[in-house]
Parts: sequence; C-alpha cells; structure tokens
Amino acid sequence: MTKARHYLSIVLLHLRKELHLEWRSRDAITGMLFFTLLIAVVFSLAFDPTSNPTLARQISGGIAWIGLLFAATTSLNGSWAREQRNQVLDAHRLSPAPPSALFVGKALANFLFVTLVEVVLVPVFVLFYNIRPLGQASLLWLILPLGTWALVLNGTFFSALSLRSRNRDLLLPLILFPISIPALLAVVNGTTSVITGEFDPNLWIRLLAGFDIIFTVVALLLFGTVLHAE
Amino acid sequence: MLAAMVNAAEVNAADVQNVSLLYGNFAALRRVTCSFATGGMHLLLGENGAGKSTLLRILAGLITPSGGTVRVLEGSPAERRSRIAYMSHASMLYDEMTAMENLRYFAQLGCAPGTCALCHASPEMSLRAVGLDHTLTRPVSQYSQGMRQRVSLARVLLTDPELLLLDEPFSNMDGTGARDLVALLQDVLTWPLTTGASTGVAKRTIILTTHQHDLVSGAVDSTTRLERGTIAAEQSVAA
Amino acid sequence: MGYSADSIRYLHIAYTIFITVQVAYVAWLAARWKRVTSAIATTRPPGA
Amino acid sequence: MKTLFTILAAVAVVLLGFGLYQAFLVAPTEATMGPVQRIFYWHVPLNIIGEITPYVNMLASIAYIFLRGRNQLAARRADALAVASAEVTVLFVGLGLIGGILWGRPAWGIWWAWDARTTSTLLLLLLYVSYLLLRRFSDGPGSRTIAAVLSIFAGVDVPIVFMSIRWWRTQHPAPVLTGDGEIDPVMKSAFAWNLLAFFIWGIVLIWARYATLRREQALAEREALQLIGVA
Repeated sequence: MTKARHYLSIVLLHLRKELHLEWRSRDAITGMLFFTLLIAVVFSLAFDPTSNPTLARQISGGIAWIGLLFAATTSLNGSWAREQRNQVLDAHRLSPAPPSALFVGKALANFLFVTLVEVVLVPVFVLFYNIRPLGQASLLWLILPLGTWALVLNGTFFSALSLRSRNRDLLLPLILFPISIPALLAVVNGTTSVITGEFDPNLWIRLLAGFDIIFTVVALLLFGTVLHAE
Repeated sequence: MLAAMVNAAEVNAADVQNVSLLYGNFAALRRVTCSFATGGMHLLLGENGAGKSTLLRILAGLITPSGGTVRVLEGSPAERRSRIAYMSHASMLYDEMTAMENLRYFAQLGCAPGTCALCHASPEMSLRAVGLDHTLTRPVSQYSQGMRQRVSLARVLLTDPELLLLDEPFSNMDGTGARDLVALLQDVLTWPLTTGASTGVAKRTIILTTHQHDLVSGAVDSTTRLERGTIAAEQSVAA
Repeated sequence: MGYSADSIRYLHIAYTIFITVQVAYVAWLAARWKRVTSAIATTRPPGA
Repeated sequence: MKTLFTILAAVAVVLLGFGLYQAFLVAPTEATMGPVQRIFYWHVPLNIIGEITPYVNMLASIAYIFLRGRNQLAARRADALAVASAEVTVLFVGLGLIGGILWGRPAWGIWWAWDARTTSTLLLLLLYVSYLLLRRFSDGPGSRTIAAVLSIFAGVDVPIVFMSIRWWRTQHPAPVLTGDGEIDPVMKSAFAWNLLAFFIWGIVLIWARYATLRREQALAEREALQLIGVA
C-alpha cells in the first residue's frame, strides 16, 4: 500500500515538474498547436471543404489526427531532450525512484499538452470544414482521450528509445508510425464515424481501448530496460 | 562483533577488477584494477581522455563495463544506488527551475517509500552548506558557472551519500571558491552518517577527479593516476 | 488459349524477381561470410 | 553442424527446384486467371514463412533481454538470431508483396488493392524495416537492448495490425479478390511442396545469416581484446 502510494507520489512529482517546465517555456504546446492549425489550413486549401461537404466530413477526422501525430512527433523529442541537457537523465538513472514512474509522469504530461491542443483544435475544424457531427457526438469524449493516450504513450516511449541513436529526429517517426498504425486507424475511423454517422464506432473504440491497455503494460514493463540501456 | 568491525574496516569503498570499456574501436579503459579504501578523499588523476570520467561513471553504475567486475560498498553499483552520489561536469539540473525547486525535486526522487518526511528539510540545509542563499528566485540558467557548480554539489549532498563521486568539482571556480569547496568536502567527510550505515563503522568516502590537484594535495588520502585507459600509478598518503 | 500476353509476362517478371533477389541475398551473405572469415584468420585468437 | 547445414541447404535448393518444376510443368493452368496464377506457388509460401519469422525475432529478443546480464554468450547468440530472422522477414515479406502486386495487375487490373491481406502484410514489412533501421542508426553499448525492446513492441503489434486491418476492410466494401471453389489436388500438392521448400530454405537462410553474425561478433570480440591489450 505504501509502495503504491509512493509510486503515485513520484509520478505526480514528475508530472508537476513537466508542467512546471512547460509552463516556463510553452514551447511544446505552441509548436504543436500552430503546426496542426497549419495542416488544417493547407488541407482545406487542397480539398476545398465548402464545395465538397461530404468529402470534408469524410476526411476531416483523418486530417486532424494526422496533423496531431506529426505535431506530436516534433515535440515529443523535445520532451526528452530536456532531460539530456545538462545530463539530468543521469540523475534519474542514479535515483532509487522507480524508472517507469518517470515515463508515466512524462506520458501524462504529454497527454495533457496534446489534449489542450485538441480542445483548441476542435472548434477550428468545425469552423474550417463546416462540420456538424451526424453520429453520436458524445462518443468523442471516449474516442479523443483513448486516441490521444495511444499516440502519446508510444510517442513518449519511442522518443526515449531513440534518445541515444544518431539521427534521432528522423528515427522517431520511422519507428513510431508503423507501430501506431492500428491505433491511428481506429481513432481516425472512430472520429469519422461520429462525424459522418455512417457506421458504428464501437468496434474502433474497443480496438483503441485494447491497444491502450496492451501497450501501456508493455511500455511499463520495458521502460526500465530502455532507461538503463548503456 | 569485534571481528565484524575489523572486517568492515578492511573492506574497500570501491573495488575495480580488470575493468575494460570499449566504444567501437576505442578502448576507454584497459583492464583497470584499483581500489579505494573506505573513508577519506581519493584523487583520480590523468590527462584528458585518460578514462577518469569513464571510471567514475562505471563506479556510479551509469555505464556497464565491457568486461571485469566492479564492487561498490560491497555490492554492485546498481544495488547501492541509494548510497552513492555522482556529480558530473554537467550540472545535472533543470536550467528553467530555481536551485530550491531543483533540489526539492531531487530530494523527493531520492526518498525511499515512507521516509519522505525526513527529506523535506534537507534542500535548504545542503544549499546553506555549499554557501548559497536558498531564497534565490532566479532560474539556474542565470547563475554563474561557479554557483551552478555549488548547486550541483548541493544536489549530491541531498541524499546523505556514503560514497561521493565527483567529476571535476572545481572547474569554473576561482581560487577562493575552490578552496572553500575543498574545506567543505573535508567537512563533509566528518559528518555523521544517518543512512545505510549497517555496520556502525561506515565512513564517508569521496572519489574525485580534478585538474587543479594542487588544491587538494594536502587533503587527499590516496592518488591514482590513469594514463590512456590504464592505471599508471597508485599511492596512498600516510596520515 | 485466350489468356492475355500480360498474364505470362507478369508471371515471368515475378519469378525473375523472386529468384534474382534471393540469389543476390545469398551472394551478399557469402561475401560477408568470406570477408569476416578472412579477417578472423588475420587477427590472432584471444590468449595466443 | 557444418555437414547438417550443407545437407539442409542442398535439400532446400533441390526442393526449390522441384517446387518450380511442380509449379510450372505439373500443376494445371488456372481457368480464370491464367498462367499468372502460378505466382501463387511462391508468393504464398514466402508470406507464410514471413509471418512466422517475426515470432522467432521476438522470442530471440525476449531471450536477449533476459540473458544479457546473466550469460553473455547465450545473449549474443539470441541477438544474432533476432537480427537474422528480422532480415529474412523483410526479404520474404518484401518478395511476397512484389509477387502480389505482379499478380494483381493482370488478374484484377489494379496494381494494389488496399485489401486486408496486402495492407496488413505491407505493415508487417514496414515494422521490420523499422527494426533494421533502428539497428543501423544506433550503435554503442545499448543498441542491442533497444532493438530488442522495439522487437517486442513489433511482435505484440503484429496480431493487432492484422485484426484491425481485417475490421477496417470489412467495414468498407472491398473488391472480392478470392473466389471460393474446389482446388485441384495437383495444385494442392504442388503448393505443399513449395511450402516445404520455403520452410527449409527459410531455416537455411536464417542459419547462414546467424553464423555470419556470430563470426562478426567473434571478430569484434578479438579486436576488442587486442584493443585492451590482452591478445
């Protein structure tokens, strides 16, 4: 019991520190937000959603998530670069605190950042693409967090994995995208089904939940190995 | 009981046997064998690239050697993690936070389950010990090099370690600052141990590397010289 | 038979690729094996 | 061991030749698709073996992570096996995909249909290409461990990929690509011969690559010993 409490307190400690550092610079959130906005604008220029409302409905979910995925990849590397500057990572490796707590704290922080970006983004997409969801909009409360966690979980893990390699900015998308494709497929289809109302999103929600659970467990089990791989 | 104490006194703080470390086609350490007695200050000397920092990092458990065995405080570096502290030439601090914020964070990280109450007081104490004001509100990035070095040392002292591994603690410091720090380290050696001392005779040990060895020459108990990844000379100074 | 000429052409292309790529992989493996074997022969064994 | 390898390699080559003979001269021409259907005799075994080797890679990686602190020699063996099986996966699945593309064009008029099987196979290929890329991009002491971790993620991902792609394709109408029907028993036996041939051929390739990697590791070890002045 005290062990679980201690673990939780360490996770919160890391989370607080991440939020604190992000609050000082606000690099990640501003970067991600602007990046995704740009993607939305560029795609609406390419597809002209006003004259193709059906098409806009079908592709806006995909565009939003792909934009988020790209934006997250660019900022996730930064979240570990922070630990590498001044070799703070060594201090973490030397501390007796459980290594996976560091991972969970960071993943939770990134989850909050991406969620914040989404909160700003949803009205923007509604505006730009003239979207009125035809499906059950309340399901988005399930799809968005599940999808965000899938994205952030693997992103945080693999950016830690590629920390010590050459070309790490290139490597992260190369290993993150193939692994995350089932989650991306599920979240895009789930979102699209809510917007178009054409099919049932339940299957996709279940897939997302399964993906989240499986990969959270694997990441927790293996993070210590990654942190101490030297 | 007596026998146990005698044994404990004979055990070295760190034993390195036949340790090698390879990076690709470069050997940072070649079959290094040396030991550091428990208690006192031990100096590692050598040119740049001789392997001093690498040896310290191996003792800290940050690098697993390619071959050979390392025993620290009668265990593997990973097992003794909570009783060792390591200070590198990088500050190991978050630039965006103040000294106190950094230290509080690391103090809580170092807490064992259920003992957190003990740690909360120490950040101020260790900052004061290194001669810094704990009410400073500037982020660490705006400190001078020397000040950052002190905060870095304060971070090391936080966990009340038995074995201190210090990599160039006096670099970027002026003469008086460095001399103060040497005096502080000598003082630290006399501090009573409150944690991890199971035998009752455990003493603190400091292993450090420095270029300004004339600064510490009066204070050290032994000197080990590394040359191109091997031990060139080992001598202990009779007290 | 009324099959398109494409049908046979693509069949031949496919098997040409199958065989060429695998032969190339084997050749690459063999070259690697030879290189490492000759390199081992020129370095002294440990302890010698 | 060496003679066993030679025998196995000879058997594999003979079987491959026999399989080709079966595929081209014994099996009858398929009625609707014509001669191009004969791609099937290599295309399918390549894919089937290519879907087994990822698990060899994953098990070897788990073994590596488990062994690396305990038994250096066994750990290095596991690591070599992991790399060998990942490479053979990429080789076989890649060839299988090329075969599929060349089959699709004359049979259905399109190079690439995003149907369940091709899509999931493509993703499988991408996963193991990314594994090999990680190995190429990272060197240094931790690179093997890191690659092993990625391999476990990939291995866990493979069934999820297959499942999700199947669901994806059942929701979206896809062209019906495979017709049901009686398969000629001669075709069946020709296919079985080829499957056996590729099973053994896969073992031979992994073995050969493994042996090469072990020698390269041994060479690196000798050079290392010379560096630290033992030899």
